[in-house]
Amino acid sequence: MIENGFNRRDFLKVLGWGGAVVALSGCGNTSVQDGAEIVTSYVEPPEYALPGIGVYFNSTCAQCDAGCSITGRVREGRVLKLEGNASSAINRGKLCGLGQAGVQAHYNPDRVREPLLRNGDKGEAITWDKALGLINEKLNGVKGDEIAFLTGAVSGHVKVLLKNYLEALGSKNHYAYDAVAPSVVRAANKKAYGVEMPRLRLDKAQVVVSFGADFLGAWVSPVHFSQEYAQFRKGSDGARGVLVQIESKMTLTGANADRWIAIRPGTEGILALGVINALDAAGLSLPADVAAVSKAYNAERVSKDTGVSAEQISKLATLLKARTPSLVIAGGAAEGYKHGSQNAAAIALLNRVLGNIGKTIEAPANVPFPQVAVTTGNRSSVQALNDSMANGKLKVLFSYGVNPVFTAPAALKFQDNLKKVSFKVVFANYLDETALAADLVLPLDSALEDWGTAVPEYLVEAAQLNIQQPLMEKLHAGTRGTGDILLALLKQRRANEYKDYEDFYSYLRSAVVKNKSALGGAGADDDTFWGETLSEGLVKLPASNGALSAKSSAAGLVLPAPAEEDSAYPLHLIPAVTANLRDGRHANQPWLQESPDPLTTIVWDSWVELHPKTAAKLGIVEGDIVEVTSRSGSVKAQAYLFPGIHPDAVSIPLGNGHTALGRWAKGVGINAFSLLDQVVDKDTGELALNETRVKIGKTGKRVMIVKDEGAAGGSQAGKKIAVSASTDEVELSGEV
Amino acid sequence: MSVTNLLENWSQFRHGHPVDDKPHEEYKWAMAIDLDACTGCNACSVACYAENNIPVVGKEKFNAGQQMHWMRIERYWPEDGREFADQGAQFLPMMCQQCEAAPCETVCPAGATNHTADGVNSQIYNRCVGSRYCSANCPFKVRYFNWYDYPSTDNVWPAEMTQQLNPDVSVRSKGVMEKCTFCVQRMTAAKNTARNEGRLVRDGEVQTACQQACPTNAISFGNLVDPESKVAKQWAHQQVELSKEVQAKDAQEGGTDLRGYRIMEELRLYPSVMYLERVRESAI
Amino acid sequence: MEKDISESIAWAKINGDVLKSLEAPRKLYWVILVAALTLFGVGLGCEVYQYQIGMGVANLNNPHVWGLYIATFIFWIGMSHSGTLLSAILHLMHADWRKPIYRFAEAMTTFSLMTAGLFVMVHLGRLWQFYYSVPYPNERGLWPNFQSPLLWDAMAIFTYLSSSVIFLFIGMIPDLAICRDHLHEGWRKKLYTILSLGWEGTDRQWRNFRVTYLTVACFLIPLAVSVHSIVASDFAMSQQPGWHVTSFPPYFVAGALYSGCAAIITLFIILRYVFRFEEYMTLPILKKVARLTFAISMVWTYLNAIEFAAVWYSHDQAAKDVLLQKAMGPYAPFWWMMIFCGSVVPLMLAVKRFQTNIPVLFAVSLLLNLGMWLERWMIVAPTFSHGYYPWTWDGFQWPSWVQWGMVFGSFGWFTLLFMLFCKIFPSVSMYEVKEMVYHRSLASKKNELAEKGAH
Amino acid sequence: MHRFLCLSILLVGLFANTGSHATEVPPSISTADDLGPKVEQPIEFPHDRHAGPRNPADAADPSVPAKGGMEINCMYCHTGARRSAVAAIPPLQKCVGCHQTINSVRETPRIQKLFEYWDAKKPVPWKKVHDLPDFVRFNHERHIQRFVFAQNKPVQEACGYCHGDVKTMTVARRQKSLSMGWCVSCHEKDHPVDVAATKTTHGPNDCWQCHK
Repeated sequence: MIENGFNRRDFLKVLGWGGAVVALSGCGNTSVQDGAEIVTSYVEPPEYALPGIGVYFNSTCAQCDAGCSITGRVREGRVLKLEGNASSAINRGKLCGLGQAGVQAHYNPDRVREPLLRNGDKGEAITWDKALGLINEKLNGVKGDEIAFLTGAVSGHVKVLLKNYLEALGSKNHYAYDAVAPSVVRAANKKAYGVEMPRLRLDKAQVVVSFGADFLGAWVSPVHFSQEYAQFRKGSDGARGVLVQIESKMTLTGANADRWIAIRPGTEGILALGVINALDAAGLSLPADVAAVSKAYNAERVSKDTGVSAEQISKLATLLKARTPSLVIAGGAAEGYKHGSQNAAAIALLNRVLGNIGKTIEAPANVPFPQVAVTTGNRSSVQALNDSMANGKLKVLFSYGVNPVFTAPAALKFQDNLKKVSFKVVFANYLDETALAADLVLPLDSALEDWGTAVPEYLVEAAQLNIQQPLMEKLHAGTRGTGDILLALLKQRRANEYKDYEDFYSYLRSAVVKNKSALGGAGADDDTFWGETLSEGLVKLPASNGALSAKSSAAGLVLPAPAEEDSAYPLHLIPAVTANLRDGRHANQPWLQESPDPLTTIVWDSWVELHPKTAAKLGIVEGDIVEVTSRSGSVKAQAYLFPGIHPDAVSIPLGNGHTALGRWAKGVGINAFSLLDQVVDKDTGELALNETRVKIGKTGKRVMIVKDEGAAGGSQAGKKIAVSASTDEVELSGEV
Repeated sequence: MSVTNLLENWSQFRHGHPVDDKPHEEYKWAMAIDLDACTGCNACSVACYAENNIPVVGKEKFNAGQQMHWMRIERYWPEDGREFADQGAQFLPMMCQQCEAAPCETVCPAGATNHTADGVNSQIYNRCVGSRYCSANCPFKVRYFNWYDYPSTDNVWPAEMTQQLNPDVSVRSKGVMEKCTFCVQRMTAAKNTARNEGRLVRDGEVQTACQQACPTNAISFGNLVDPESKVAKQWAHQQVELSKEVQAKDAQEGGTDLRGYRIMEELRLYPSVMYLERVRESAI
Repeated sequence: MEKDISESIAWAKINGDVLKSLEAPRKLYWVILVAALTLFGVGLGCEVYQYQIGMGVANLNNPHVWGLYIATFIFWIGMSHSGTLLSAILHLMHADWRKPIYRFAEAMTTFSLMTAGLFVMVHLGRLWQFYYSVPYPNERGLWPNFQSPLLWDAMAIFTYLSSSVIFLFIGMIPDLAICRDHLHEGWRKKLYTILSLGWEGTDRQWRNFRVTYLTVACFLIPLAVSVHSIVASDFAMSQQPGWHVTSFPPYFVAGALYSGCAAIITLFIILRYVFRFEEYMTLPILKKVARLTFAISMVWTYLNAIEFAAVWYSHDQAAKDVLLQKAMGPYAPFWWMMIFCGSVVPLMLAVKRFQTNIPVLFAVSLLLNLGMWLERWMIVAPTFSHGYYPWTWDGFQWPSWVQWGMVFGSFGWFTLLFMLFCKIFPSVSMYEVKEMVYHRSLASKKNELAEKGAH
Repeated sequence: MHRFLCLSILLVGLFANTGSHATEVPPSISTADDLGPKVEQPIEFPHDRHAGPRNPADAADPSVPAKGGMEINCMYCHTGARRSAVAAIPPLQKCVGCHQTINSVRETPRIQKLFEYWDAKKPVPWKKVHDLPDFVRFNHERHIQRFVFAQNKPVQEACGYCHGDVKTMTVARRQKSLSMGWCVSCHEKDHPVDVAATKTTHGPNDCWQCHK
């Protein structure tokens, strides 16, 4: 067991263990060698670390905000591979590809290794003392509201320190930004159920109807949902759950649906009301307020507006009526419009009508320590920040964990406005686009080197405090943990309060240990409790589940008619959030670039998805380089014909198109954020991701698309390779 | 291997047919992949890269068809000319099927690929001369050749990246063939522990990297000889037998209501991987 | 009847004419030699590059793991069959018109085998470990996989190569003695002295010589058949659609004889021109070779048709797909070209006028060889691009310049060896031509006598 | 003709005979000592002083150090051998642990060097002596469990199978060839499974056991 952090750091030392370390070039030398390699042994060995045997440490995955717990396999002091930590209810021992690639974020050769100060166009390496001193100096005489801190979603003790630091500076400007967050759905959920993110019990549902929520791919907590999805599919004794996905561009979840329904972009809410109408017709009694709204949405009208056949709608209604409980989820495809909130609200009504609230939609666990609970990111924050920068109100900006220069929609002109801030400090692992625009870059420890805690947004069963701890010693002497930096900055302001804490580790330890009785460690001595916490990798917080306040109401629901034809820009652009690249921060992890996109099997590039019908109309064939132009920008990329997209839409995946971020990201593909118009959801002010209209033109160039699928495309050529059967052909009960 | 060893254990090293020649005594590693659970998320494939020191070849070489993914996720579309893929796609994780009567084994001139007593198709990198005959004769084309010397290629494992390499797995240099090994390093480690304790490996004690990562538990892996193992139960329930080339499902006119099948059974390769059909709801 | 050879050539003239080919070469010879050397240099450069960087530079991939190397390998193995056909088979059949031309055909056998062997080597991913596939006693007690057709292949080729070298050498002994006796001092004299093994032309030596030559000839014929059958087994013993064909061995042997004959016509014409062998390599002989080639081409065409029919009427859908892919897919131009060159062009040889028309024959023979090379490529490549597994199908894998460089380099290497051989050893068998002239003059004398007697 | 027949029969016979001979009797594997080169170590560690016999029965025996050894069990220092694939070089702490209290040799140059490393908290850069190629998976644990624990062989004998007579060496030096043929020669033999030797079995014979 681990006694304390300092010794532990010692244990994490990397050993040279000759051939056992790196079996490079396994087929080179074929005979025994004497004295060619050096073996390094420990000076003082830890009890349990034996060369040649893997040791496992638990920590938390930092690749996305889902908060999966991980177990790192460490050998001779090097972390080799990440697995899921089975004791976490979120991922239950499983880990997605993105999480697996965490080691590549850690060992990435393009990490920033020392603090860099802008000197003209170059970054000049400076010492930490100088860097921190400089920040102190620049903050002198600056008013609190001239200082802003931009972060991603943030939780745990880093959040506490961050809050305290801003308080010490007298600033209230904390902007939490997440370019692809489900922020409209959160707001709609809050209205409908009283909570932003209720627990969605896929495992309990018989039918799941998802309006564009890619919960198996990139939405909220995909590993957890995948686990539940497996249970949902298995059902109890063969009663297999049915998944219906309604969206304009097929997501990974859509690809797994029993029925994938292509809908005209933006009409998701209309369809939801249409289904309610059909349920009414099928004999389900509706609450009066709902019936009042839904009666206008008869099958004929809905079918005309959405492009979904009346037969399909009635089939869906029949299914929903027959099999309960069901679960209806609103996701990215539904919320990304001017009327996104309305869409989401209409979809939430469906849950109410079907009586799912309380059955498959449950209240999430309360986090007993609100100061460590997550502050989720949204898109309106970056807009607000941009406004204040544009007005010249900001003098000092800190940025941590986000890359707004890359992800802010082109229409905001974020990069230009950023120049108006006189001193920009960026906490960075790599020199991304935002770090390159900074005046001072503070190099961070990787997630596998740093201490921290996190409370995930989507909680399962009980709330949990995830522990993030170093899995190995620092690769680079010049990097520092986020918490350590914040603590040092805080000490500049409130030296007295924090004088007891030598570093963030001691702060964290005392903060956790102080509350041990509330954390289930009553009676244990500090060291034991702390040791157990670290070895578990998480602390279950005492359970106190909140309640849902089902106040979903049809009143005030206004759904606009389907968007009119726009002759100049006839197509809807649907920027796709892919499981691997998300908002682009992972583009420099080669496993993710080389891992084919599940639906198109394209690697190392961006592409434009088009329905074959649309392509035929425009005379485009696969591999044509097309120019996609919106009112805000234009990009050129290869066209890919895709049977999973509405003919009125085109889709470009997000995440690629970096002009920085190191050798594996720079120059790969194009950046779809640079096309986005600044159109917002009316209720929440959130950027409407799918509201950008584009036109497509051929450039006359054609390339071979680099993808895994061969010349046969997705055809099995009549062979029995990937076989599927319909439910009436198979008997699932009794399966092992 | 020595001639005496080769002759005495011929039926172990080369199977013509799984049972007739020699039954597996202690272990027969096998897999079952439930396509209804598989979502095509690629976690298995990335886990495989991480576990097995698979080089990332980059765009140019990927374009040349020289990618090295031991486990690839294939994506098929319905082929009846419908306007939309309105029943989704069909994903299939494909890796070495560890055939009992493996066509690759018989043709290798150097004897670098053999059948182990555990019923797995071994690949001995250092014995490989690189004739690529095995790949030529593999119906699934799941063998991957080191067209370049990846350890010394730029940006494959630069600088600190080498520290991630798994010391239990060789890093392959140019000119050798490689493929899925069912994570032999994990099996060897588990067998070691078991032998020290004088027992056999228990079900669940050894997981392949893909199985361990799979978020939907679509992959199960274990010892087919042990009737209590999950994988053996799955095979038994689906009435898929290792040594048959026509399973109950296909033997019957119109099929049965079972889901288990192996790919290209008609070639009589007796693969060790059983797939379970993807299911689609007929009511919607 | 036309005369294969004039019966009035003096023996000394034969010696003189043939030995002249060993003297200081004409300019044309140098041109060919330098061209061959250049080509070989290019091929060598490509191999060095490929060896250093990896097989990837050849633009091979999964599933196209073999490419032109193996196709060209079969092509060269095929070429080697001509020598055996002319020396051994026709020898046993007492077709004595073969006598002026069999020597160079045999040399061709040897050199094309040596060329083919190179391709086995260059296609290996780890050339430096090639000995792992050779059975040799070692302390590890390891042996190659005797089940692998590739291993039989290596053995068959090696046996065939060594036997044909022996055959070539034995057949040359009396001629080497002539060379020895006609040359002045120098390294060549020493070489011939050693190689002629003290040949004096005694009765006993001639008797032993005849028996040995005959037995080696008998030994060689099954070898020749087996070597190409085994090369065919590389494919036929595999499980791939388009390869797993029972008729492959005879088909390969026929193809081999075919390309060999075509190559003989080509070299016949070149040698006749370069070394001025018009009196020995006469048009009537050329005509016979042309007719022989025509006959074999029809056999090949027939076997080809059988193969297609067998595939078509089998219920092997995968093999059928490959066949369709050949005829209609991206490889179609090459495949139809192969059919054209292999089955249509030889019809020209049926026309009497063309059978002695040297420019036409030269062009035809080149086309036939092109066709036969394409045939080998069309055996190897389409199966890779359209195998059992649709996911890995690809449209077309165009070989990189490295592959082409080595293919052309191999022609350079072959020509180089052949040209050197022609300068060092008599490329027309002097003693057998003498025999032939003698037999012809005897025959004509007999005829004369008979005619006289009749009167 | 019959002469030819005789000749060919003779030749074929000869070939077949040598062939079969070659397959049956592989070239002899050197099981005798195959001394590796001397390896310069940062500290010249005297294995004989640590592992050699305590009381030299015969002072004239050159294999026994004049002062006598300590008869320390190999696994006292190489602790990994019984529980890990690698035997492991002992950590510095282990050396110092004893040597702190052994004042008699405290001032010798070797021990001074040792303490220099210790004071600097730097590991000693030992050179690897028994360095198998990187594609070989050799597991100390299995061999020790098998021969020392299951079969009750003396430790030094069991280790000595591969490492030679280390107790007579100063700086360890490879004594066996450790080539594949050498490994296989032992794996092919039947060894008793336990002390009672009721059952014997040979080492694993499939390639994957040792090749990774």
